Amino acid sequence: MWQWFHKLGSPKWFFGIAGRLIPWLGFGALILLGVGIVWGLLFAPADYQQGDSYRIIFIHVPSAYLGQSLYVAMAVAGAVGLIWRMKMADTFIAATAPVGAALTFVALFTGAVWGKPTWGTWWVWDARLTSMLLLFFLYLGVMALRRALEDPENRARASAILTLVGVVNIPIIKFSVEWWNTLHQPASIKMTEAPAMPASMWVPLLICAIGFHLLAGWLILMRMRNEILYRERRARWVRDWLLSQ
Amino acid sequence: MQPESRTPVTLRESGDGLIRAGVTTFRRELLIAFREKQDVINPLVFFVLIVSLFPLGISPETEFLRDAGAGIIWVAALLAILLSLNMLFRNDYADGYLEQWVLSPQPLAMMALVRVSAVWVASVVPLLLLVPLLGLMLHLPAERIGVLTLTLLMGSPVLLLIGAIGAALTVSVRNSGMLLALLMTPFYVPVLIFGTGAVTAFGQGASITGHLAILGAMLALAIVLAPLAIAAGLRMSVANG
Amino acid sequence: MSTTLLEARQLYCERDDRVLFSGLDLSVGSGDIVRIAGPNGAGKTTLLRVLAGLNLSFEGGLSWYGYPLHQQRDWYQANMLFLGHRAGITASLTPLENLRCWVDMRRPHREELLWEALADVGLEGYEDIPSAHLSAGQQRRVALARLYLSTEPVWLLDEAFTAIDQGAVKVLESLISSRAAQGGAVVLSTHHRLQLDECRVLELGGSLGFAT
Amino acid sequence: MGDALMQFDSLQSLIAMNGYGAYVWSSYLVFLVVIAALVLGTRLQYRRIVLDQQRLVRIESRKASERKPQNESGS
Repeated sequence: MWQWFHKLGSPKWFFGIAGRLIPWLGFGALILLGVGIVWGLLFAPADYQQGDSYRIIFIHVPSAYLGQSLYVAMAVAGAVGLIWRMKMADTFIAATAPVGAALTFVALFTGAVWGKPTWGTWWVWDARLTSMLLLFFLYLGVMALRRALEDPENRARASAILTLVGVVNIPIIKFSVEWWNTLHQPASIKMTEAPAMPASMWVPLLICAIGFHLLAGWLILMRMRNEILYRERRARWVRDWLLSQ
Repeated sequence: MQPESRTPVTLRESGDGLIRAGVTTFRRELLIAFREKQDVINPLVFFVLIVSLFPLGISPETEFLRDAGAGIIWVAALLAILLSLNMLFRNDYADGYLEQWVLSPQPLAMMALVRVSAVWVASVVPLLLLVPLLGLMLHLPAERIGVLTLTLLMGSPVLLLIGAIGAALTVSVRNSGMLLALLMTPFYVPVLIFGTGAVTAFGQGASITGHLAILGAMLALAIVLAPLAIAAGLRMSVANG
Repeated sequence: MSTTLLEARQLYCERDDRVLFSGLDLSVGSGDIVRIAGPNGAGKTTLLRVLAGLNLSFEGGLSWYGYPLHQQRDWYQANMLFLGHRAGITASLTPLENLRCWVDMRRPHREELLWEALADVGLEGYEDIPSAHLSAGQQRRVALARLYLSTEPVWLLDEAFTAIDQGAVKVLESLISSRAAQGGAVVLSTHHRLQLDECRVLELGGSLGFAT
Repeated sequence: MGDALMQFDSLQSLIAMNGYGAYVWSSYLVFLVVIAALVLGTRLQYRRIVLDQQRLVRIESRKASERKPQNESGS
């Protein structure tokens, strides 16, 4: 049983599949993001309260959402890697960490900038922004730990353990930060929930969200192929493939 | 005198005497802490030092210190624990005892829990004994110091257990002091929030049972889950020596 | 045929881009002594750590007493003694305390056995001074004292004869042969020329590693 | 596009965006910069791997050719 699972995650097979998927993801992301962003920036009506500053939502919400779901995906890959010892799981973590960190950073930056016109300060200790800041530290932690451990096997196991510990703590952190926020935050400055959005607003948001997912998939698969080329560089098929490039 | 092995070869079912092994690990940790007093004293001095920085750095007025006192002491305790965590497994890893300990026929997660609780008794309890003194230094009213000590009593084991996961993961990394702090501090936020939250709520006359209940829940979660991660981290660090 | 205690099937292990061994089969039964030979860096230590269950990054099967080893970890570790490069002696504890901590984790013991074991390795008078004051050779002897106390049938000794003087070498050799004679099994790696006749040699590095 | 029609009549009003332009455009700029950095990083990573591999092959082929002239002396 163990051997069969190990074969399933064979790098060569995954390398081929990813190779075929990447162009589709790339163009899909390009088209959807193009349409979504243009629609959101130019055609969606201004928000009656916040005016045009809400247009930042079209990249803030998708990147915040992805930043979090990518960390959960890394934890799932970590669990698979630990239980079934599958090398591909660690390749996924190695490829996803930087992408997740970058998207969380985008969410943080856009959230802060969005706060300026709305509440007059560059950084608001709002529950969601603070949780995102801590999530960003979790990503940096995983990447720092991976860089500190030279042995690939140790690096794989350590980052799997750390992401699992992290994913258990994310709901706890969110809960406590939310509770802390209600304690210290006068109600008026609370970051409004996404206002009930008319179709002309949430349709572009949905398109952007899907576009972001394709973009993340595109980046991650490309980085995974790089990881595979590096890890399997002694294999015959890698050598032939690289020399044919 | 034919150097015959003292004891005959016996095929044992599996490691029995979990209690004996636990007591041995606990006593050994206390013995080492007693012998290497410096490793216990340093975090204490660091704790007092950090607390005394705040009045110097911000303002010595009673009014400010009374409000910020609990938070200052909590953050200082958190940093002192992070400091002492770095050496938790390091010496045993260096001299090779860690692999013997991992290879002993006992459930490693249980042994890890015993060991962390021994370290809690040896180096964190002295920290807690200092809290009333520092509370007075920061002009905290007596009852609030009581609540503060209670929250630290419940929170510090959580800090130690979670931090020990980071210590186990980074024991084979050379200068891992900063890395350990970077890895584990985000996980300290919930404990810090509810620890200081309880004290501020008490200050405003509100009931603190809710906060203590949540701290208790975090403690229970840490006691159950953290040793599993610590054991996995140790097995990983010891793998290729 | 003696009961096989420890068995490895088709072991494959690579480290930083070098295949240390592949397709390695090794069967160690009671009464066997196996010496792992090979140039430095051929993977002797790695193989021993794989057999000890410490190193998990390998492929292939390991079984203890016929059962897959990763399912019988506690049972295997109760019957196996591993002596690595580092003696595993805590500097701030005395030799006596070091031995007591090691044995207590495994089984009940009688106190005088500790004193006798330390005497056997020639450490009378050093029993209760902190190990920090002992020389590396003496600390190594404290680790060897464990062999006297050991009831474990399987011994895995990595570089067993390093940093010990001529007298201790004789002692260790007789200990190893007596352990095998009592039905135990010893797998060791050493550069020292071993005077044990009935020992098999497993060559690593270069040729395909299998028990000659 | 439902009731969504072009909100801004001129380029200037698009950039100004009723005073919010700085915030909106800086956010999108940072987004583009971060994504570009990611793509660039991935590309560089790939190129470095290809170069390493080609160098590896060159070294090995040179070593193999050196060994060929003297008689084969065992692997």
